[in-house]
Amino acid sequence: MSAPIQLRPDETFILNVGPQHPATHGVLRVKMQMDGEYIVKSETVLGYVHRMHEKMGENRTYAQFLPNLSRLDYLGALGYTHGHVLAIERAAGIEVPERAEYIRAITVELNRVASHLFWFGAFVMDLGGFSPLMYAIQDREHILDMLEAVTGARLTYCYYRFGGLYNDVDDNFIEAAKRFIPRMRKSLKKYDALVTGNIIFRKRLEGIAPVSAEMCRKYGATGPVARGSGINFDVRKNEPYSVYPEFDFDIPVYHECDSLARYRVRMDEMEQSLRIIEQGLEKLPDGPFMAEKKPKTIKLPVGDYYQAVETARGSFGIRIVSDGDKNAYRLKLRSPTYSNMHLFDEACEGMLIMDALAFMGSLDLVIPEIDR
Amino acid sequence: MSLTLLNVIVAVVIAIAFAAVNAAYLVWAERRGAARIQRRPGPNINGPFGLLQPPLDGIKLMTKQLMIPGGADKILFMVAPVLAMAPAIMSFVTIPFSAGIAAHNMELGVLVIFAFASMGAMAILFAGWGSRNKYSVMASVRAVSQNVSYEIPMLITAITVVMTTGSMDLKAISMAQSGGFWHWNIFPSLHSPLMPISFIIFFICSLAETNRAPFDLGEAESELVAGFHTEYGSMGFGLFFMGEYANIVIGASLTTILFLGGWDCPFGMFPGVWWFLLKIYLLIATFIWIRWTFPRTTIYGLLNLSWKILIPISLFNLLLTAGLLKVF
Amino acid sequence: MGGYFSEILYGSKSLLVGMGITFREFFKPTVTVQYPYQTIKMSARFRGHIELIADAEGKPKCVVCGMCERACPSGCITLGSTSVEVEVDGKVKKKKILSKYELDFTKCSLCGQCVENCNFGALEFSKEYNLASTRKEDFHFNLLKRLEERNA
Amino acid sequence: MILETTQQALQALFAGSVPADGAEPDTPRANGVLTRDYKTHGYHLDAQVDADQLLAAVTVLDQAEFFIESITGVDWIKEKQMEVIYDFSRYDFDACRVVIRTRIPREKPEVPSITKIYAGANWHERETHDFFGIKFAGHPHLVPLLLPEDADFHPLLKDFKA
Repeated sequence: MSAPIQLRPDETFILNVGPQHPATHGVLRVKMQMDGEYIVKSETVLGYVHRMHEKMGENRTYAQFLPNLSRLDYLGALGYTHGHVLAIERAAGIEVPERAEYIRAITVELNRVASHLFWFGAFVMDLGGFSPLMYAIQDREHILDMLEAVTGARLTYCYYRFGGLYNDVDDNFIEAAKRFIPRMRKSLKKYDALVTGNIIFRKRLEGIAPVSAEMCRKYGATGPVARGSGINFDVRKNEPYSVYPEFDFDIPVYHECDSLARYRVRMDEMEQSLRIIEQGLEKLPDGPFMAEKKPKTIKLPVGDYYQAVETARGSFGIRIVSDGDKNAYRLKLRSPTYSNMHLFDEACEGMLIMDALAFMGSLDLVIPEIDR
Repeated sequence: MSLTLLNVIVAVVIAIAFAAVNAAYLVWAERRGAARIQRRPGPNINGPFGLLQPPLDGIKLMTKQLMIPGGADKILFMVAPVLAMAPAIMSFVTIPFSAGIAAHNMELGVLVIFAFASMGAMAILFAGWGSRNKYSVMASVRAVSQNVSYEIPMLITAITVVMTTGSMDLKAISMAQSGGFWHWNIFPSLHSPLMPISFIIFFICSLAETNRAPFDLGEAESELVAGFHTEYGSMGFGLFFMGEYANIVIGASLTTILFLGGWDCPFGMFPGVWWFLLKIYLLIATFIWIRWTFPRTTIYGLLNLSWKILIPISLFNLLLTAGLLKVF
Repeated sequence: MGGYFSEILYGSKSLLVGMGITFREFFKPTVTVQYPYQTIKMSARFRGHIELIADAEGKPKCVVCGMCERACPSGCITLGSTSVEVEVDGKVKKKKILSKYELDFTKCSLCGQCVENCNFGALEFSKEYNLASTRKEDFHFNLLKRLEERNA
Repeated sequence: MILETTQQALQALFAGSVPADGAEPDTPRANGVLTRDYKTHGYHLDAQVDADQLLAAVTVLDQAEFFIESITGVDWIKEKQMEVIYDFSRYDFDACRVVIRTRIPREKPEVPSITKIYAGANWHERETHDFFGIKFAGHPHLVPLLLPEDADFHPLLKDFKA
């Protein structure tokens, strides 16, 4: 619980971790009351990169809001745009051609691998190992090159459109993706030997920062954080959307509840994403990439609509309250890291600062996404 | 009298020059090595292979303003960087580079180096306390407890070597190992069959004593910002940096003398200073290689390693060696 | 006790495995691009800032319909037009001609809505990506002027 | 399965009559539980409750092991009302998304805080307070979260002018 912290005469002191701190990956600030190296209490202070995307959603038309979504989570942007277009398509009843959905699934999964790769590197760097970051970035670079050739951007993609895609994929992309999969599998083996097996790494994470399943539920944690606590929850399986029911993939779940479990979930997820990409490339149907019947200006019928998607960080939800106009009456973005980060304050009490910062790394924070 | 004084001055100047050049170019080597491991070129713009980078960095550091944070303990803040560099240079005085090259050979060389090495912890403590920064204080407390707990196994292993040689004179220890690599202390002998393990313990301890990764808890840049030198800029930071690398050279030299036969050639031919330098730079390359491979340990993991693994094993080794020396 | 030694053994082995990997990486070629000295070619679909497309006569294809201006989420496009009288099939008609096309690149989020909404194919993405300046005025592009410069 | 039991449990809160299932209600609609078409709306159950029934409704969901997705507000300026929307879901393959909404007068927007039941509601409620000025009675630390510490404006109100 985050009650205000006051200086107390009990030999504790306040440590400001952030807003500029190497471990907070952006501008997050955590006020920690410390007893030596132990954390007595912590309070997270948010809002340093708050940009009020929700208000922009009310002022812009649905199509104009598209570029905003990719500014939420710059590492896994496609997942968020996917949520938005699915919500609009659901509400407006637009049929999406199958090819478009397959390409969406392939690109989202590629983006998920890219996001996890960067998290992997940054996480190991939080623990003091620098080289894995560089290896991860090298692999991620291949993905970004592929996505750039298709979408025209490297991070802040604006690729999906209501009813389809901005552009079709070409054979070069398919070839490159096919070449990428075995290369990535080889890299995953390397990471396993270099990092996962490393005794120092394991000692730092095993049994550290337990987050119980009950705590996840109370805070609404989703994604790898919940799956590391033994909760079998993935929106792709629980509420299948897009073409995910067509794919054969598993949801990695670990029951140890510690930082290592969260790490392993993400590492296993990369392999599962590769499986999805592989199947998607195989099954990719021919056809149009854009719906033929589509209103010129999107206006949603009165009512409210919710769409959840599984992004790299967890379940992202978008709630659109429409009054029938061409822009939303209210647009709520439910960002997964917001809930995941929330449990940090309670979970880190009594922890050593170095474990707490490793724990923070294992939550996979992207601050613009928390602050929106 | 005046000749001795001149001797001392020349020796100190050479030691300082050696330490400074080594420190500067080890930074370059570290950056190039790290870059190669990470498949990038590293510093390559200034001069051939970026060889002009260290002097340019030095000029940059020296032209920067020396900032003292408000409320800092000025004396401690200023003394700490000097204290980090000075003992490292002093230690060079007693290291024999070859049979003839030593600034001043002492009978108790091992003891002198350990005495100076323990002053390094003081520099970190002063820096952390003096700069009035919570991160710095935490880092310095960590670094001191680390140095204290790693000096013990390091000393015990050094004593094991001293016992088998029967001398604390670094030159004598080196001489005792001459005549081919099978004479070196790293290989098990009749008197101390656990010598390879001693070598590994000593190597780990010298990593920890010099605050190198994976034991760089005093810096711990992802947790404690930059640790004890968070508040230092300009040449104050430069001195800490040079001190760290000078300490690495000392650690590598000591390991070479105690375990790898000093200036002895592995095949019993052409002993000389080149062999000594080759050995210490190989050891330093291993230091760099290790740093860019592993993540950092935790403070309790580090203390556990020392108290639960290194100290018992090195004590056992000491007792075994003592017993075998008595028997044979 | 057995656990104690097996952990030491396992730990040492894992450390050696890791060092083996970095050792192998050491001898592999570098993969970086030396940026200011080398540059890479942007892919065909790269979305840079927008540029006007010229017709056969070198005049902009733009007919000043204002679709791009309205579609832009950030309002960074300003159009200006003058009307001239032209003779088409013997009749005198009024026609709008583009007199000003300003792009405020400081606000642009490179979403490409303008290009997509253009029904006349008058806009394209530039492949330029080395855009850097210390003054924000440098990013108020006059696209008409840029088109003339390209034509020249 | 869970859909029916939750619906019954929530229904029990309303002693009175309930509008017919699936019918699009007139605005403002009466309190009660509706099932929604998941395909178009994206959630299954939609319960509108009074502000003083809120804690009871949330307790029902807590006992059914729902997790909290989000809390948000809507400013219905024409009706002079504020709406607080609570989203809940379950870690289950039997998907069931429940929306609980409560309407409060715009002049005095106050609802009880559910932080005692769901600790994770803390930030969501603070955020809603930031954006709409809705007071959550019983919240332990209702200060601006995403807005600056001294913010006294509520940007998502429809009459907010920057």
